[in-house]
Amino acid sequence: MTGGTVKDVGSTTKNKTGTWRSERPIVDAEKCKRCGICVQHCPEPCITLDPHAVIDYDFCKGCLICKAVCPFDAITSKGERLCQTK
Amino acid sequence: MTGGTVKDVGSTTKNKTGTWRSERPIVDAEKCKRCGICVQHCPEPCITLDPHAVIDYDFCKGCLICKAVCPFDAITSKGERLCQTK
Amino acid sequence: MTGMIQVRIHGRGGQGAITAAEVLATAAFKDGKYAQAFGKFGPERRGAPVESYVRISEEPISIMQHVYDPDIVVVLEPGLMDVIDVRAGMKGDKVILNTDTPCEGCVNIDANCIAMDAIGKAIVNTAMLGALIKVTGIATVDSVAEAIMERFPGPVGEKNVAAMKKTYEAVQ
Amino acid sequence: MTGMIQVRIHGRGGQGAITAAEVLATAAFKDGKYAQAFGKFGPERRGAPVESYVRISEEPISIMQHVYDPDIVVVLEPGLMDVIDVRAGMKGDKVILNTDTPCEGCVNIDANCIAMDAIGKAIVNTAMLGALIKVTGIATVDSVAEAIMERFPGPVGEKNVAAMKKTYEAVQ
Amino acid sequence: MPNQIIEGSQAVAKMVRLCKPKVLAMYPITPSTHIPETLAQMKANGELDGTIIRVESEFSALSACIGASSTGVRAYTATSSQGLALMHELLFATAGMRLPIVINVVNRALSAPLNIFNDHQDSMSERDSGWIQLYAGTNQEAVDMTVQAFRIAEECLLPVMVCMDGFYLSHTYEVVDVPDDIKGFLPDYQPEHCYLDPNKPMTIGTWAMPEPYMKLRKELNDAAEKSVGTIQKVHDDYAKAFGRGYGDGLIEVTGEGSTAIVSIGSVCQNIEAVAKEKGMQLVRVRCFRPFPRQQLIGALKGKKSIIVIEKNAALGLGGGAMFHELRSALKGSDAKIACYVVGLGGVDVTLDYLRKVADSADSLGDGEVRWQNE
Amino acid sequence: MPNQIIEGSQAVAKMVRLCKPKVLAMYPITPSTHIPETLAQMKANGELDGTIIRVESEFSALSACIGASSTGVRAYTATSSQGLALMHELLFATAGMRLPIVINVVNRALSAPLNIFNDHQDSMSERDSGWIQLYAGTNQEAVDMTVQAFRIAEECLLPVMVCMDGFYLSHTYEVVDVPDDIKGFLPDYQPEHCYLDPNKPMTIGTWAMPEPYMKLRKELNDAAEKSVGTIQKVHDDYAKAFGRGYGDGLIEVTGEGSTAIVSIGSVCQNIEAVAKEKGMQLVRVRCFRPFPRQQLIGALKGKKSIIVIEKNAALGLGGGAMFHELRSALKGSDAKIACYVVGLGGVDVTLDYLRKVADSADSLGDGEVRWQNE
Amino acid sequence: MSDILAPGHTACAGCGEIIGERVVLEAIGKNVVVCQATGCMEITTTSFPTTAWKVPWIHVTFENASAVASGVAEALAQQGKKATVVAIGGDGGMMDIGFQALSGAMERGHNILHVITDNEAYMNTGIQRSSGTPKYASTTTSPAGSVLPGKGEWKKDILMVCAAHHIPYAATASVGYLDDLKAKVKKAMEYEGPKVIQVLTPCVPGWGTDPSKTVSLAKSAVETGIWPLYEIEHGKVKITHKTKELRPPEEYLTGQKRFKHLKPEHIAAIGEHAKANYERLLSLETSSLQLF
Amino acid sequence: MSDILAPGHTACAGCGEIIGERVVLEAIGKNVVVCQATGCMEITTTSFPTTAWKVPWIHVTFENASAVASGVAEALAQQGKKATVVAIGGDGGMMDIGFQALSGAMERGHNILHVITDNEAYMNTGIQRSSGTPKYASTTTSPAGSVLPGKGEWKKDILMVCAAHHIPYAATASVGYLDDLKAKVKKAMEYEGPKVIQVLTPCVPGWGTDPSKTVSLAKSAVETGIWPLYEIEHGKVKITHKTKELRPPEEYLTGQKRFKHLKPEHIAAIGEHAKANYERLLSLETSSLQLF
Ligand SMILES: Cc1ncc(C[n+]2csc(CCOP(=O)(O)OP(=O)(O)O)c2C)c(N)n1
Ligand SMILES: Cc1ncc(C[n+]2csc(CCOP(=O)(O)OP(=O)(O)O)c2C)c(N)n1
Ligand code: SF4
Ligand code: SF4
Ligand code: SF4
Ligand code: SF4
Ligand code: SF4
Ligand code: SF4
Ligand SMILES: [Mg+2]
Ligand SMILES: [Mg+2]
Repeated sequence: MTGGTVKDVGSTTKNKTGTWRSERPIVDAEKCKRCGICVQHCPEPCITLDPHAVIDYDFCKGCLICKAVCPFDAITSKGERLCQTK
Repeated sequence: MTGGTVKDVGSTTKNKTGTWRSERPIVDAEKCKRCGICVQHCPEPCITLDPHAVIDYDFCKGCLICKAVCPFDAITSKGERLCQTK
Repeated sequence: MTGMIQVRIHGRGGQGAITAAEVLATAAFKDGKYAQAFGKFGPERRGAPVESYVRISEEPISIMQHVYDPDIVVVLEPGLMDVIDVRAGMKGDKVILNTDTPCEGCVNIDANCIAMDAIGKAIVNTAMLGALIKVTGIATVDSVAEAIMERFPGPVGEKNVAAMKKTYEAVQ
Repeated sequence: MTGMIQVRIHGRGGQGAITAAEVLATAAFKDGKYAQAFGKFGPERRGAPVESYVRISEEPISIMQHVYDPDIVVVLEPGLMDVIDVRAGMKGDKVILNTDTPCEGCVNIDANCIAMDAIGKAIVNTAMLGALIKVTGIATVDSVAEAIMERFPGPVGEKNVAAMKKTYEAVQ
Repeated sequence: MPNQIIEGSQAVAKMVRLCKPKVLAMYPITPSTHIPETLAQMKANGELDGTIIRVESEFSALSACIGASSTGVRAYTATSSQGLALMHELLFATAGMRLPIVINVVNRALSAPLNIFNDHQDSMSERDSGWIQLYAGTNQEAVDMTVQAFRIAEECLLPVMVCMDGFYLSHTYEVVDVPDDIKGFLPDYQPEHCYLDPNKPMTIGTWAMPEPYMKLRKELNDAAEKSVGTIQKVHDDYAKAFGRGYGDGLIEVTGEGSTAIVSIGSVCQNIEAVAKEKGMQLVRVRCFRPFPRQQLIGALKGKKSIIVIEKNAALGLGGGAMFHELRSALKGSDAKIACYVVGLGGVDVTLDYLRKVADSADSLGDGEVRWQNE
Repeated sequence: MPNQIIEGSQAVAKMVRLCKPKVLAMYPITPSTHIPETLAQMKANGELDGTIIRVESEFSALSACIGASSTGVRAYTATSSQGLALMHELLFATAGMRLPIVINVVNRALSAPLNIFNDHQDSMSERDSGWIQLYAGTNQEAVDMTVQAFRIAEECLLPVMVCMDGFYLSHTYEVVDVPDDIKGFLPDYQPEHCYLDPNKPMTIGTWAMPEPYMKLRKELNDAAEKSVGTIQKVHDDYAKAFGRGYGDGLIEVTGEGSTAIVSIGSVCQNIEAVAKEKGMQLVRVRCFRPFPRQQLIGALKGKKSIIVIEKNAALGLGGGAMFHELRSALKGSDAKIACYVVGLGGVDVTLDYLRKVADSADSLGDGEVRWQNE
Repeated sequence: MSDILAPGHTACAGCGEIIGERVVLEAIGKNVVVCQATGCMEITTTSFPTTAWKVPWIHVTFENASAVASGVAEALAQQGKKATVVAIGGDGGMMDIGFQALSGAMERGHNILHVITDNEAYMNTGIQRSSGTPKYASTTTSPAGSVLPGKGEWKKDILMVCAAHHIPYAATASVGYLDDLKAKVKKAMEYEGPKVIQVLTPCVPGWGTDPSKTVSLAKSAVETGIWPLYEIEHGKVKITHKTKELRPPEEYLTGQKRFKHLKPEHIAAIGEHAKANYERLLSLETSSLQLF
Repeated sequence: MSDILAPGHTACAGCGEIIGERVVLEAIGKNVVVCQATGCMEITTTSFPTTAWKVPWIHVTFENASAVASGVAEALAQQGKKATVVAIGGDGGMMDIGFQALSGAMERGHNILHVITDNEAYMNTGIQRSSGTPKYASTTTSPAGSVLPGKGEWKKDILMVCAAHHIPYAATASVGYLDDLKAKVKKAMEYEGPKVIQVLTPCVPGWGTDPSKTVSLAKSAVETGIWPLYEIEHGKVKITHKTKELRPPEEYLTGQKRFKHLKPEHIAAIGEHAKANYERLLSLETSSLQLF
């Protein structure tokens, strides 16, 4: 750790940024063609193709880029907290 | 003088760089066509057109650029100190 | 209310927790009090948990430290309850929470819905001030409304004021 | 010769006054002495008057200042006599001058001519060392020759050595 | 009650506008950024006269100020930390050229590791540069100091840093009085030694051989030492005009006691409260350069124990820079002088912690240094 | 008799070659330039292993060294004055990152006005940066220090500046011993904390929140203070191996007397001669950072009068930086401690002048500061 | 999961820059050393004692990524280690304060891939104007106000400036076209010497946009001609994404808070400028002239 | 006597740089403010308490002439004073250490004439390699030796780099062609905004030449195509001094000590490079394409 060096690479996984999320993307396994486009574009990145797109909600911040880029409309979303009056 | 500012502009004329000279350029007043080319090129600058090219030996360092650029071969030179055996 | 009141606001980057603190401080100032508002600044990006603080007092305030022992806590989003110990160090016991699923021991208010109605977006920072002042009386509705209008002149401010007032009324 | 000898060399930027000082110091070192050579450094351009210094001693030298009180002064160009007080601070009285028009009180030597003959250019810095050691005995011809060859290996060095030796012989 | 509630940075920016600098160079760095941002917004709204130059680095920020100041106008910039560090070479040049430039330094720790929070390492490590260094204790003082700085700078022909604590002051929204009008207090700048103007040519920024160099350095040194009087006079004038003063303008002494705490910056707010509780005296250093040696000797005469609390570390020397300078000033004294290095990189220096510091007074040895995180 | 007669810069360059830095970054500035020039000529002749990077500024020079050092190799540069000043921000970063880079600082005055001659303002004003600072008294010592510096740096994980006086040392051609072989003394650098390598990925140069920041600063501070021992040990090892030592490695005391002169750098050669004449003691500071407080206290115990002679001015503080640090260290002592600021911008500090300084000892008051050109 | 970057970093939801940086590094692979300038990418990934990076990575200051990379590249070469050395920074770090370091490294010819992740402002410090900020964009230091309509100058043409250093390869890219970006990175890696890639990376708070729009905006910038995709190989221009008809600038500008204040004349000026620029590039391409 | 510069300065006999600087300033006239970078021109003209300059003149440091000029230009404008503001420095001061200041000033668009007096090395400090040093030239930090033939890189193409900033005017010039130089200065002054002129100014000790040869060398550099005279107006190239047949490079290289060590293959390489460069410029001119 001398001088602020970090050898524990990839250790930000301790930080569960899924708590930041207010919108939740949801993959429709049926529709997913495993093209990987959402994987490439996810800023975190927290999507794996396993076997179809699987989102790690521990980290997903809910930006919904995946939903926007999916060419097969395989991703939908819903608010993490819905407003009951709506 | 505060902060090293100098208001006495052009005051390097106190420094007689003519003492640096080992070759002396000599203008042939007859040949000089007053074209001003030497004046423009003199690094000091220490040539005036008055009426023909006049060199201020107080400052001339003897580079002989004037001699080299004069289109009319109006400038010659000789060593400030000639070697007597030559 | 005597002495100095300390408020801590929990929110997420981008939700306007600091703005809310400043608006509240402005309102208190308008009420003739000394006030101080600031954030627990950090390199936080939108979405990350953030805190802001307000101190209000009849006397000039000369303390320069984070608020470790708030009298009142405001939480702009229920999700934070799981992530942050919002009661940490609390002297008082008033946690004012924006939520649709009431939480034990909190003053629960569904500010999202109110904001959606009044502003058209779930921006609750100013709205929550209505609940706060209703519960604590640390500033008046008028001064908060004025402070909001100063910060957001025009229609945006008006909508925020409306939301704030609604929250004020909605809270018990 | 006992104690420390101090030499000051006057020249112009580009004439090699510092090189001469270093060559002399090297020669003294070869003779088994301690020596120090340095210039009065400045932002001087070619043609501007410059000075260099040499100290030679049987003992280690630990002085760090310009030479203010030289035992010997060497002047690489007669024009400097008009511009500079070459005798300033002198303890000794030996001014060794490169000149074609002898100057009272100096050891006069026309090193230009010697250099023109030997080197083909009027570069007199090493040549003048011949006169210097002849007059003062502070280094031997052989060690100066060796020092010159080390600095300028090959034909250039040989020509300089030749000039130095000629000056050595020419001076009374 | 002061006339407004406002963020510290914005209050300072308002004062800067009143000072009418003709050129403002700006480069963003946390936590100073809100000052240029506020000024930029004023400019966009047609409320600021001066020209803003949005430079590509802090080196160019100060360079542009130097250029502008050399034409004989008021020039200003604000920065923090890495930005100030990048100006290092130019800080010495500015003072050497005797240009009355004013910088708001919003203090922040220096890298590495990178950290954006408050301590004083950035400006403390420029203490040799010939700049006058004023440190604000409150946002009110930051505002007041900023206008004072222009007058001091122009009367002394020395550049001035107005240091204010990052976040603690810059980002705190609080009750502050910003004057409406400072015209009577801050006259127009009448340049005498530097005014680049084709009608009166002069050469600025020469080089010098050893003797003239050392002569100019001596003049600079003398100007720096003499500025003590000007700083006090300007402070007093301001106090008279606006009804706000801070001690004698160089140091501010509050409370009584045989133990004195010497400190600097906004942490003095907390220290004052604790010192009161504990029956100690607080000596707040407002002007760190020139170092108010006489004033400190006077104020600390007869103390049994002195605790210096500072937010910088003189690495390899031990303790903070002020600690040693104070010890040097008080060499003759019998007081026990110890040092606490606190708040580096923004560690909060809380009332609770300061109480412990105060309570430790008796256990401290002369020359002892403790760190807050020890 | 030493083994060669050679210019100081060239002697140092020869030693640098022996130390086998893998990357050498170079930017010219008088009077340091002869060092990189000599190394460049070695490279052109196939006599130097390392890669020379001819950067476009000193900022990039140190940046390149940092990059290289972070891959786990030895990295080196040389600079002076404005060049060192331009590195200021990076000096702090280098120390914070704990990179064992070595710089030869060939000391020169700082602008303005511009001046190319020797004083110590450039490196003295970097005394907070966390670098170890060694100051050579002679060219022989500059050579010896340069190799010691690499070992110290690598054992302490701290960067080291080897300071040598511009012109006085760098441009003096004199008798010096340069070892042929230092292999036994300087082992290969075995990086433990920094080695950018795709096979062992790590992240270097992070940022830190307040608590971790202050923790890393404390570690750095402790490393700087602990380096005292390493510096002495390395010095002693070298003395054993090569037969040349300098006092205890931190300070060197010569002569006897109730008056001591404390100074630093090559001017100590002249001071030593004068001190001998006058029956005074010379305490030469060889290591200025870490500050050898204990050693100085020990050496100066019982002195009646101490004169600090230094080539830097702490503007607005009065006197030089070392003067105040020494006074702080000797706070308890009865000795009268005064300061002479000398040689700024290359003013020659002659034997004659130093005799006057010595003769003034009795007339000096405690805390008094005089300038050579007063 | 990515071999390069772990989640848990603190970039904003929807950050375009971290997409760009990761994709560049994924295209390179693990045999890399990354030299990062200060900026969002540093602050959001390396809070001591954690790091999101899985490849060797160094940050020193804001102004020296390319200079640090110079040292890294030569030190690796000295050790006989072969790895791609990347200098990477934002528009501020590479086009402004670190531009001299970049220019110097290009001039010296080190074998480095220099990457500009261009989000068109200093985002880490809260959206200030950089030389990469587009004309008329409102930032906190070039705000729109009652007398000024945002930034006053056109964006610095950094790609041409870099290409004019006679480097073998320079290209623009966009996180809206990741295949194009990856292909360019691969191409760049084939060249010895300095290479430059400038990637448009939208920023959610900086541009004032919805997080989900990041990628579509990066596409729209290209389609409107405001961000043409092209490369300059050994001095010759080639447009890598041709557009028959440029889309109207509104398509890109509308919905971005930084452009909210624009009047029609500003939008028209932006459109004309983009068109002229695109046509200039087209004509350079058509000429097949070697510019540098 | 010159209105601009007094004699008594300490530049070397035959210094080309001081010719260039004076002629530029004479072409501008007395209504000027000069912002100078550290270098020979500063050191030889302003030893306190004297100055050779007769026009307002400021020097601050080595790296900031153009940034200082930015402040001067805006401050004069604020005061309603109209004068030509010149930022001037050597190849080191403008192309290396002060290049970012220059780039920044160009980007911001200040009305400044930036002049590079290019003697192709750091002369003030004793002839060290700069980015302006020609390939194969021997300098003290890129010396010729038994394994290296002088500098390893081609000269930085600073003019194109500057022109790529989309400035209205950029030109090369030479003290061998003073009329061309003066005409370019006058032309530059007609444009608002940033202008750049790069003047070749031979250096007696730096190049190792006879003082009297300064001007003829500056001509020969042009005639051999090694220093083409051209300008870039609003992005279009024009060669201002055309040469039917380029003279062989030896004519220029021989007699310069810095090139003394060159082998025939080096000379050939220099010749080819010059030719290719000249032809590239010719083709750019012929195309009349707007490059930037
Ligand atoms: C010398 C210096 N000046 C200023 C800063 C403050 N600073 C850090 S990052 C940054 C902006 C980064 O902008 P950019 O390079 O565009 O990257 P982004 O944050 O947009 O990704 C600034 C101004 C600094 N760290 N160092
Ligand atoms: C920061 C900094 N680094 C280095 C120097 C030393 N220095 C002064 S002038 C100079 C070279 C100038 O070269 P150039 O700009 O080409 O001008 P020239 O002397 O050739 O006219 C150098 C390296 C300095 N003054 N400041
Ligand atoms: S983009 Fe859509 S189809 Fe492709 S992998 Fe993702 S979810 Fe599946
Ligand atoms: S919403 Fe955003 S963060 Fe979550 S999986 Fe989709 S792209 Fe990734
Ligand atoms: S010789 Fe040189 S200095 Fe003398 S007049 Fe001729 S050009 Fe001028
Ligand atoms: S160049 Fe020749 S002809 Fe022309 S003015 Fe000079 S001396 Fe006369
Ligand atoms: S501010 Fe912009 S660039 Fe920075 S993390 Fe957020 S989205 Fe990314
Ligand atoms: S070194 Fe060269 S540029 Fe400098 S004064 Fe001499 S000739 Fe001119
Ligand atoms: Mg950016
Ligand atoms: Mg040059």
